[in-house]
Amino acid sequence: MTQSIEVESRTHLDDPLVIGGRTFRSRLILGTGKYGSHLETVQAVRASGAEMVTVAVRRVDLDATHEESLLHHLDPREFFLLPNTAGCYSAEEAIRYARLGREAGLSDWVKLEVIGDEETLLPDVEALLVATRTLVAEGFTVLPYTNDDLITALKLEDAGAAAVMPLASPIGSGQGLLNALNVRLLKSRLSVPVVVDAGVGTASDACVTMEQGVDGILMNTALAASDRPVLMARAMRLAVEAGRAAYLAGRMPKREWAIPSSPTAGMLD
Amino acid sequence: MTQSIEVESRTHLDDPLVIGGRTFRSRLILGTGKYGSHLETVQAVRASGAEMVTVAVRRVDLDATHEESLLHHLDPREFFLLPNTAGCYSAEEAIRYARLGREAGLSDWVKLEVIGDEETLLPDVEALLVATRTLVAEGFTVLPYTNDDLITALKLEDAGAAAVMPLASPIGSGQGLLNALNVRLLKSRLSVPVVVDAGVGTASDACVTMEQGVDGILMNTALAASDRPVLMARAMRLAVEAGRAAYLAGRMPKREWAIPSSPTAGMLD
Amino acid sequence: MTQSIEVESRTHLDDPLVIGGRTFRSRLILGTGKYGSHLETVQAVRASGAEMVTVAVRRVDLDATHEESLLHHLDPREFFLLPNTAGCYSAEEAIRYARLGREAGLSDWVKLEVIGDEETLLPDVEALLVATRTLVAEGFTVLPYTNDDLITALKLEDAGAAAVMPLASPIGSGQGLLNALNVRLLKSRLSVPVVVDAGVGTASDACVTMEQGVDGILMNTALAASDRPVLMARAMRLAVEAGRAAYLAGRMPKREWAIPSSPTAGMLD
Amino acid sequence: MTQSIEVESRTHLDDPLVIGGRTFRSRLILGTGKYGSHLETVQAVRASGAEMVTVAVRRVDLDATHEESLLHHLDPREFFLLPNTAGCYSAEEAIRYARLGREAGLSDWVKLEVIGDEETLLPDVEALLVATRTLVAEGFTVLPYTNDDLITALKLEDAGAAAVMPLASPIGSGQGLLNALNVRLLKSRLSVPVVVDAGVGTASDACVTMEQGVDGILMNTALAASDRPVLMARAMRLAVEAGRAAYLAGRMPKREWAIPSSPTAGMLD
Amino acid sequence: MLHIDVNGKRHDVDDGRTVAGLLTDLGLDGRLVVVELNRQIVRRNELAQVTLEDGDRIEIVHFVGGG
Amino acid sequence: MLHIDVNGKRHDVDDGRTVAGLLTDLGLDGRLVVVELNRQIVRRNELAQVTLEDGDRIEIVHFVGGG
Amino acid sequence: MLHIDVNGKRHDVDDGRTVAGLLTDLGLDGRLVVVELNRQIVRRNELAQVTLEDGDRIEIVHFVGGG
Amino acid sequence: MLHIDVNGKRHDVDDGRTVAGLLTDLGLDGRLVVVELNRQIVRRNELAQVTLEDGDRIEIVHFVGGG
Repeated sequence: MTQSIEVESRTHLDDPLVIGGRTFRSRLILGTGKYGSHLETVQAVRASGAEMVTVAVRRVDLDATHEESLLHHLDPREFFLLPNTAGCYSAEEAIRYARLGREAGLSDWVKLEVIGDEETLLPDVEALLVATRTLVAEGFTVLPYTNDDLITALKLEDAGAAAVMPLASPIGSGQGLLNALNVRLLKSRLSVPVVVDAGVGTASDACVTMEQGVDGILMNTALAASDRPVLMARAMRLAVEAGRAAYLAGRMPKREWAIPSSPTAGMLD
Repeated sequence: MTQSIEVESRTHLDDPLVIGGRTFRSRLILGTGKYGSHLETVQAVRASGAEMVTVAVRRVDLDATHEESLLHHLDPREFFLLPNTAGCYSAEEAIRYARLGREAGLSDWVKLEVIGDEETLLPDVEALLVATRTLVAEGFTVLPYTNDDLITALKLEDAGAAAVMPLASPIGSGQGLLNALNVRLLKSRLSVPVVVDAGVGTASDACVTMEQGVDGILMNTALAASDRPVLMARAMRLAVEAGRAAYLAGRMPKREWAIPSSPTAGMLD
Repeated sequence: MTQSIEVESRTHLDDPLVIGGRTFRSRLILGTGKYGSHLETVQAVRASGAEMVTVAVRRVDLDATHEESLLHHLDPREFFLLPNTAGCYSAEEAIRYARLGREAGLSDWVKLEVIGDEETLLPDVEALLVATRTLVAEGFTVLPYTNDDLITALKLEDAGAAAVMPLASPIGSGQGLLNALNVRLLKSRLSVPVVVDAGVGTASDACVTMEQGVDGILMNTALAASDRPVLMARAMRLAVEAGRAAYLAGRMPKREWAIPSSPTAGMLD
Repeated sequence: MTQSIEVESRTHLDDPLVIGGRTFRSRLILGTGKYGSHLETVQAVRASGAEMVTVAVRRVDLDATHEESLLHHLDPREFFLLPNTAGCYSAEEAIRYARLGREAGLSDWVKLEVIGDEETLLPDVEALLVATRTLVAEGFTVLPYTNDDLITALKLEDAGAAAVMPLASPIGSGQGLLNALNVRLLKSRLSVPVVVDAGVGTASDACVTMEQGVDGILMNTALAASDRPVLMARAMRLAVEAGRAAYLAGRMPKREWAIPSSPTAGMLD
Repeated sequence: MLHIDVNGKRHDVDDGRTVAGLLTDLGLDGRLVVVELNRQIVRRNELAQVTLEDGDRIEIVHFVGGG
Repeated sequence: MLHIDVNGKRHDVDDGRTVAGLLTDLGLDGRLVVVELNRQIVRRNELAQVTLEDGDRIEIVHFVGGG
Repeated sequence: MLHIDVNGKRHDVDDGRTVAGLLTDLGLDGRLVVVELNRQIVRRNELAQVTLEDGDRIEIVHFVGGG
Repeated sequence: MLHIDVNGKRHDVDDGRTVAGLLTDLGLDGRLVVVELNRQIVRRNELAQVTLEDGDRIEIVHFVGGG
């Protein structure tokens, strides 16, 4: 009896993440690049609890006789695959990749990247807006990777983006959330979900990012470049849940001075 | 079959926390002060997964006709109760409270506090060393609350402390881990467990503290002064586990520039 | 003799700041808004050592019979006046204000602001690029206020901006340099001067900003909203010079452990 | 006329630093170890504006036929020399060095160090208190190097220390001010001057340290291990003055959102 | 009598009044302000040539403190 | 009648009353409290042996929530 | 014999070969790849209808791990 | 001949040599150094009075750069 009540109250702790009409219980989205093997990829995804994973669209390697397909390991019936346009440097190129990804027949979703610079992999927000508008008009569910600029984020929302995905810090840098104020700003002003994408380096980065109130986090290198990716995947699952719960619970106020935890009354003479 | 293998591998992820010969699966220790009710205290303790909780020694209030005992709610067979010497301002006073706590018959453990200043509740480390030596000689298992000074910590270890418990920031301040370097220093030089005690304000504070490699965290106000203590307790349980797992997994290196997560080869012409 | 050599070496410590062919000895640029009086404005400007100050273009208040002109206090022969387009929310509006400012006959320079949002005063970088291109084509020396996005900064440079002026944090927020990495990135990739504009709150913010290697800082509220603006102006002059000198001197490496400053040899028996 | 008034107002901006009855115009104290040469030492001291410099007491090297005395370069009539007890690991040893330093006949001042650990050079505060009490009783003016613990600082003051000198971070580490809260705490509770000693790495560290309200800073490695020590010395002079002025001026409040610097009224139709 | 708009407010001036004349009426120094007539800037050396017409919209601006 | 001090307050008990008896008078469960008599702890198994004397100072403590 | 370009490399196929036939030749599963012919996507249900012509530029892509 | 220890090294001096004499032998300026004899400081004005004895342990120190 107590058990069932507790289970019920647990399910009411938080609403699920809804993007583009699709519901996700996990607020963690995983990239699948740079793991040691397909097996490690899948183990990490499983340990992370992620339901949505990103994939890239690339040429089949015709010289590799028996290249095993990623889809043999990441069953699209178990995981929701989100094709990205990583490596695209113009709106046209990104649109081309998005269309190819959709043609695979899994969904009309795309993680839209239009990169502006090879060294930093920062987005070209002008081109990103152009590509977002085109793809939304073509019926895509567009999740654009962008920087942490509020004005661009508002325009992406206006352009029909299903979520806005600002970076925490550059892709693969592991610098963590460099500008928490900007991310809070975005969250406070957007109606669509805000998913922080890129830059998270370790569990506390994920935790502090979720504490800003954002709806989810997308990460890849923090797991793949960890010494033990599967264990780090588990750490990230816990950290995202921890940060979300702490956000919902409402933290204590910070104070400059101390306040005792034990009663000051009742001391002996 | 897979299930049992997974369970086994999980148990091998980490060694349990051992203090004074006693083993704890949870690395989170909870204070029990300042909750709204005994019921909330117990719910928070349960949600946190803590096995050890601190209690204070205070006069029975003879005017309260039916003061319900804390022990009715926190069954000593379920939780390991750790009496503290909170509110004591001299070695003598702390020793007196420690002896009274032991007389309750639950154990010979004491969370030893010797406060040096009412405003900041910072420890008087000279007196703390004196009290530690005395209590160790009397057979106590002493867990001293101290500041983040390595030299004092080494002396406490020499004096026979079963663990050393440096603060993250002042008691009840919620400022988080102000000096991560000092805590790493302590951990790298001590043989006994290092449990960070006081100052954690929210889940990411707990997570980042565990990522320094320490053995555990003791907290109270972060839960009790949260808007929803039981939910924050859950957040803290997850955060401590997340930080521990991330520490064990080994984080990716930080870089100033970006590294792509998707392959750079295989792009279309 | 030594004296003259030392003087000479001092003058070689640093090159002056050159923007749009104009040379400035001071790397501090001051806004002139929100001071208590014209007199305080001028005293603060003098104490800051700034040679360039920004001014806004606004309607003459026809109801104020004897409104004293700012130019009576800030002699354009002593200070280089930089008209801004503050308060403009479109490229067209900003261009209109820029033209009015130029018509005053002091110079063809403009601090170009195209604001994207009233609450945060963050720039609309799409419109900013449009306005920059137009004004550069009209012969203006354009100093655009922008966010800390490298890609936008590179496009502004391509568009002919004479300097690029990224924010440290929102205008008037006093949050300091929130994303030092981004500012270092901009500096490392741009050929035109990088002047951090907006967000500096106190002297250490200015100092740490200059230590990133940027060419100058533009500030206003940090002085005007200080308790003692003229003294804060002096603090800012010193802080900008200190940060610049430290950048040029090259800081010591950070280490986790200690290294003695006094010889370890020569101790007594 | 204006000139003289301004000069007068400048001198009233701040009171001089007074320690042990001695007045210093500069709030920067310099260590003299680890420079490339005696000449560089003196040039750096001159560029820093420091009036007080520390020196160590060491055996004369009898094998070095013509070892030039440091005092030939640092004239005690120009600079106030403060002997230290660096390298001492017990109260007895520190007291022995302090007496030797006094016997040189320059003053009865001592920068008292009692080191507790070779790797971190952190102070042994128990022994430091013992040595302070002894040396104060012998008539010394004692400036103890200590950690950032308030309780120890209060005891040092009670013991008669002429100033209390907490570290910012370990000696020679260049980590900057790791725990600003503790340093503010010390300053708010002590009557004797608080001089932050050790750990400052670059100009902004010095600036932000002074902004906490402390009375001065003692540094060495930040200059000696800079690429250009004399230029860094100048940076530090400016940074200390900047931080002091900003502290006295009173910084603007921080805000999460923006406030325009230019008038919102008077915009065109 | 002409009805014009100056800085957003209705203003009446005599027929044939020039922009320079308007500034004089308003007690403004033509060297310290810039004038826009129906969204076009009036160059300073043309202030005395341009005559106002009914319905003209005038903006007179100057520099104020700003950041 | 004895005048003793219990937890800082004056308290009167009959002559020959033991500490255990005092606890009973106060409605306290001896297994949940610890008693100090004149700064010396009274072991639980001695509560019924120790008789109170005039001027005794008694402290009766228990565990409460604390951090 | 036709000379076509597949994923950036010269490839020879027989006259009249369809895209589906090409995939078979290459040992690829048409359900796991997407084909672009001269910059136009070939829908999966048309793979067997479209015949290749000399000089055609073919891109055959699939999903790989990416972030 | 006396065998003494100066700054940790064996040193031989003539019988009856004073500390001041030793400093002269070593080419040191008595105003720039401080001397400890068997753990006792020798005041500067006593340097010429104190004669050395066999087995004496001398420390001669001065100021060097330090932080």
